[in-house]
Amino acid sequence: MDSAQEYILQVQNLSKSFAGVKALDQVQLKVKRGEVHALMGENGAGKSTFMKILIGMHTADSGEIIFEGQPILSKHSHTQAALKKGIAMIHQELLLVPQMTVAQNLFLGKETITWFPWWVNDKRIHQQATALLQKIGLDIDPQKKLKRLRVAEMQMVEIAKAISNEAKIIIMDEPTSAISDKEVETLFSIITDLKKKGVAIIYISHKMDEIFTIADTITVLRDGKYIDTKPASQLNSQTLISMMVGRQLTTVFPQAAHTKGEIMLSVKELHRKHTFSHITFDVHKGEVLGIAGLMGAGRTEVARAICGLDPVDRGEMYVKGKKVRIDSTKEAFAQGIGYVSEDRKGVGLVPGMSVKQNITLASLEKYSKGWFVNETSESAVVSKMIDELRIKTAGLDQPVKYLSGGNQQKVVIGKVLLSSPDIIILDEPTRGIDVGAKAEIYKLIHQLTAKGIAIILISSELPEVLGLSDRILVMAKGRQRAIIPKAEATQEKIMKYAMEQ
Amino acid sequence: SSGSGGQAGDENKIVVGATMLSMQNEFVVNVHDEMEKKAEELGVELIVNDAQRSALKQVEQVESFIAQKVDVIVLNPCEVEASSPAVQKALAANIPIVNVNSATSTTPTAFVGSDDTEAGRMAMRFIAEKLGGKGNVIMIHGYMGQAAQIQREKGAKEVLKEYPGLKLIAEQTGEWDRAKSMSLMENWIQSHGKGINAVFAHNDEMGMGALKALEDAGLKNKVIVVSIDAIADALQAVKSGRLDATVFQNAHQQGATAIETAVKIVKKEPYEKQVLIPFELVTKQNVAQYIK
Amino acid sequence: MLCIVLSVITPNFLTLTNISVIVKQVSINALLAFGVTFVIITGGIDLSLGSIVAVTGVVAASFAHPDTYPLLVPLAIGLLVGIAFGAFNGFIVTKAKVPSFIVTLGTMTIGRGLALILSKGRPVSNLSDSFNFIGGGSIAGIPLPIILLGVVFIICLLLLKKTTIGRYIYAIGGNEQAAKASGIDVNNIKLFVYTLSGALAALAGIVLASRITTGQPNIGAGFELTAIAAAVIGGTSTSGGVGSITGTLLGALLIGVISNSLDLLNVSSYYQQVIMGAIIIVAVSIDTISRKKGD
Amino acid sequence: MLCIVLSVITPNFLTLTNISVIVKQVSINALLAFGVTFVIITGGIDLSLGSIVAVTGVVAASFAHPDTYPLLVPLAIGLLVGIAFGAFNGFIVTKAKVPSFIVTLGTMTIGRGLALILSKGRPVSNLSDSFNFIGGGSIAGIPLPIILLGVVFIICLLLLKKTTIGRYIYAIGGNEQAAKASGIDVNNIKLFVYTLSGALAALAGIVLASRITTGQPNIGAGFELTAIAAAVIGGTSTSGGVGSITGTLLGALLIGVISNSLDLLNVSSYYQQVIMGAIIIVAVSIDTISRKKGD
Ligand SMILES: Nc1ncnc2c1ncn2[C@@H]1O[C@H](COP(=O)(O)OP(=O)(O)OP(=O)(O)O)[C@@H](O)[C@H]1O
Ligand SMILES: Nc1ncnc2c1ncn2[C@@H]1O[C@H](COP(=O)(O)OP(=O)(O)OP(=O)(O)O)[C@@H](O)[C@H]1O
Ligand SMILES: [Mg+2]
Ligand SMILES: [Mg+2]
Repeated sequence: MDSAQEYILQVQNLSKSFAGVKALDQVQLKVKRGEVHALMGENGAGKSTFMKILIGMHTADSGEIIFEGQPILSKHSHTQAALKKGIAMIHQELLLVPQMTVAQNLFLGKETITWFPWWVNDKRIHQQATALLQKIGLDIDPQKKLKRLRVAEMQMVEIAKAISNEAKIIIMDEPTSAISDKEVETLFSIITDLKKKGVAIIYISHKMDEIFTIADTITVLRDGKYIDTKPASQLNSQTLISMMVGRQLTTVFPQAAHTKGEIMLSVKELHRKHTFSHITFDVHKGEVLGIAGLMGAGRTEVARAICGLDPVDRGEMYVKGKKVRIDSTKEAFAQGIGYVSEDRKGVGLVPGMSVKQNITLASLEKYSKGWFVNETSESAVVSKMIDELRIKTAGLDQPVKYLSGGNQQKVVIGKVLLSSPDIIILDEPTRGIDVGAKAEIYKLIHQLTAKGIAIILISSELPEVLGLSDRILVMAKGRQRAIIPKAEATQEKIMKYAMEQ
Repeated sequence: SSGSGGQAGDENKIVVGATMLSMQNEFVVNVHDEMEKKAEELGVELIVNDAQRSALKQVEQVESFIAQKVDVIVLNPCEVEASSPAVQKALAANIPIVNVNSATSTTPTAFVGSDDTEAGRMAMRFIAEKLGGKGNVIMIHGYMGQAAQIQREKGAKEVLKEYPGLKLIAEQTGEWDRAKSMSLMENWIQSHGKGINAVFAHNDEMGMGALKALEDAGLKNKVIVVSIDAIADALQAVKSGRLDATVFQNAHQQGATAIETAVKIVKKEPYEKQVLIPFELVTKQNVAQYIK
Repeated sequence: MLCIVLSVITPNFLTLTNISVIVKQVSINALLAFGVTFVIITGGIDLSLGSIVAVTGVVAASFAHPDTYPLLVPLAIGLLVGIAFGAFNGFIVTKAKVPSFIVTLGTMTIGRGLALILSKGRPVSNLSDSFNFIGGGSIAGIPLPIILLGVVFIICLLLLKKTTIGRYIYAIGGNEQAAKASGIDVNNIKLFVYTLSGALAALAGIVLASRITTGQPNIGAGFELTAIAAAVIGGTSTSGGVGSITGTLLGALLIGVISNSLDLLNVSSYYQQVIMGAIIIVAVSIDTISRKKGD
Repeated sequence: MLCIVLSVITPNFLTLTNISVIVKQVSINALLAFGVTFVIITGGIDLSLGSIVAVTGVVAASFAHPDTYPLLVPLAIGLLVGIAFGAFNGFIVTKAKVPSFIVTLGTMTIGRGLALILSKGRPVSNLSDSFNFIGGGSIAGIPLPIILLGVVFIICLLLLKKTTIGRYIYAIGGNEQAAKASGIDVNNIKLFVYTLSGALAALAGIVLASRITTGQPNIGAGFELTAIAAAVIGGTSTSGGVGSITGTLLGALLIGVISNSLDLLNVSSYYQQVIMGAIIIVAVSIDTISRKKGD
């Protein structure tokens, strides 16, 4: 018999629909004190929606939530109440205030009260923030404005913020999607500490290895429905995946031999003050050039500069042997360079626009006659793209902001593909993408290279870089350290260069 | 009841449509009140629209009156030129139209009002006489481009020309507004200091503002302040000797005569095509008769 | 929703002449509101509309005295002035990255000053009949301003809904960074949008001057707020990315119908203001709440 | 940056009395601008300020005739009226989720109508000396409005920079979702902010009525734009999350100094407007560009 004592959280028959679309259908969940409970499911399975109901950001249509033996009303938004009760959450979409400092963000809503009600003591907050950052081994100036941070650092701040709540249960919705192995280790040691203190963790991730490292119990959702809950020890990667997708799924990195062609893009001595210098490489037709490095190595900055999103101070670029100057994304597109940003919310998508409109945004001129958009051909090509990428959406006209994170990522990729580039820069293309979709994107990369497209792949997942790239460029501290051919590349070798001072 | 006019209701009841320059202007409100009183007395229905200083709105309101088929229109024009289409349209639709208070370039069926140029002359002549034809004068204008501002300026400048000893050292618009003109005066006190001998403001609101600024600076006893309209506040100020003079514009007579004339026209009785109601200078000597 | 409000209020006043009067009255505000809708969708604002109306009116009128220039001259020059103002707004917004609120507040003041300087503070009158025909004439019984409004409405509608430019306008307002990253020339589109707004304001200014047969230097103060109100009542979001021309037209009609009805009902202008304010708040509240329920 | 512009323009006019005149003239606008700064930082806007000034002025004046009520009565009632207006704005914004632009545009119209109804369109004059002392009197040679401005400035400064409420105001404007997720009662803070803005507008209304010794129902039109301009010139971002009380004070001073200087130089009011508009655009452009370089 399950005793209420043992379970800190019990959820029964929870349902939720958005404008007629059922996101959650009678799901259940039981979380014990001090356990790491993984919540698994494909993109759009309803994981984030579920968690947002727990934290009071969404209201459930029906169902029961019992926290520490007490029912929680899910009728109203009650984030404040949830936080007070001891539920904290790391949000998938980073929920931080860009204009405020790291310290102010960390203690937002729980500023220590001093001699006078409402009075904030920034000195104290600063000290507490320093201590907190130190505790989790994060080297960030607490007085830095949040918007000045890298995405990965923001994610760490979000983690630190949730931990500082002294919560009894912490929901972690894809906490590692933007951070590299080093920070993941830090996070895991924090989780171990928390477990010892009896804190329960609900852990969501699409990274299988993480799940089997950290999870005690696994609950699987599929299409908004509860599938099963099992101890992690009874599952392996294969069985878990088949529970999630409802079918067998194999081959992670399809092995196809790339035929290397002419040089598509050549970068010589690219330099940008304070961000990177001496970047020199070629990418060939049909080749995947991986770029590896630790968080903050400057990979994203190099990509942004090549695509004309940021200016460069020095250096030359050649596209198919012709010297080019790229000052804007428009020119980059004109030169056949497409960019899939790591920051899909900030740079990748127009949230309020439909799936269709987002997908054609970079290539609209192709689907228009004169000034007028030809909506028939537009819809046709978008439908095809949705099928190809298996984007889960209620329709072409669904605003992308209502898509799950992974499906949003696919929309960004679809947009760049439609602009039919010769060179594609993929910056963390599989961030937040489920295993099935990941396999599809890997397949897609191979299809693209087979068509003769050159690909630059930036990824923080080393197996991914190793598995997909023909050559791997390693960056550290804004400098290019090595270019390693696939045959010679190993994890250790890459890490050695990546850690170089 | 829907107010849609002449065809509804009592067959014999005359319907008058009136559009007023701005019901935020005390003088216009006074004219309006008198019109209402007179309309009630004569047993006619009066529909009043507020043009809120917009000539466009005024034209639209007249169009609306025409559509409603009112018997006669009373127009308190916003602008000399811009309100003219209103007059043209009414005449074209065979609806008589009476201008009250100020003129339009198109001649209406009848006009009831006063000559603003005369008010400007009167005020400036008072200053000239008080100063013995010599001294530095400041003029605070109304909202630029409006008939009252243009004509009051014109009258005042005519008089200034007669007295070469009077020097206009500064002029600026106070937009009919007390606070604005008070700030203006404060600034002029900074730049001209004791060099100011007299102030002519195009209306009492601005006159009172200038007066307050002068008093605050302790200069009032050295400067003559004159303005136009004879609003209650200004009359009190004249009585207590703070304001030197104001020019009485007879709102009551204007409003009443406008309605009377309109009704006469509808009843096909003889009427005067132009009724000019004279301005009267109000000083401490005669102020008592203007205070109600 | 707004349609319902409109039709509830309207029936009593639905005589044919009155509809034509209302639409004619609405036309100036609608022209301005169309322009500012584009600007607001990109996430900006245009406060200079009222002043542009005044300047173009004055300038056009100065060239429209009888027996001087052919009709085309005042029209072309008036439009050019509006375009110049709009382009200036767009230029400063895109190049100096000054918030549009400040830039257009600046040009609002500058425009008013210029209108007064050019006209020496006096209305410019004595205009040719052909010029006065634009705002006052009819073709086949339909007043010219209404025809003009219809044409501009359709053009704006198509431009926003059916063209690439329209798509880009939404994208910029929805997420400027993403628009830039998609290769959209954000600055050019913004420049276009402010210029269009200026051009439509010029058109409104010309129609207005013609309608009141004068170029008035001090007309148009506050027009920008009514125009923005029409757009926002019609569902355009001041945070950008959302809005439609049809919505804006309905918004302008709502405002026009309310003020016309209140005038017809002979409501004192003081109470009119209270009622007008209350209706706007209530209408948009109901609209917002019902839309949320549909979600 | 703004400081430099100010000191370049000012030297000729830096007599002690003139400074005092300028600050006194600026005080009304600054009070309004402080309030609207809070609102803008949360990402909203308040257009009702000018009307609140008029209503509170009229209401306070009605209770301030000599030998009727003690001074406290008009002050308290005036403030209450402003607070009621502000709270109403906040209530509709938070409960009906209507854009603040529309809500406050509505209350702007309602407020103006009420001011006219309550005063029957006529200025309320004949006020007690003690009431008139608020806007006209001095203590130790310093005009009372300046003292008041100083006190309010310090309170607002502390409130925004040093209290949790201020912190939450920034958070809401910066990322409302994040604020909500941090357990901040977003609605309550917004309600507070609009109420504060209303209260400060009431204060400004009382000071103004006292300064001109009348409650004017038609005063204050356009005040909201000048107040918003002061805030935005002072660095407050209309998209929320950014702004400061000191910046707003400097913005208000800049506007005040320019208009004072132009008056002193006896520049024609037409050219004044052109120059004022140009200076604002240029000042903010330089400010923006130099700030970007500093990045
Ligand atoms: N606010 C919303 N309005 C409409 N539909 C929504 C909304 N939020 C989520 N959905 C839909 O609900 C479903 C579940 O989304 P959710 O974000 O919970 O998925 P997820 O499991 O977290 O996916 P991912 O792994 O990609 O993050 C999706 O189909 C999504 O489109
Ligand atoms: N000083 C800064 N000001 C503004 N934005 C910055 C700054 N520093 C970094 N960023 C933002 O952070 C992003 C790059 O950070 P990121 O950590 O991704 O770099 P990276 O070297 O590619 O690291 P990673 O290995 O995590 O990809 C860019 O999108 C950039 O906009
Ligand atoms: Mg999710
Ligand atoms: Mg990166």
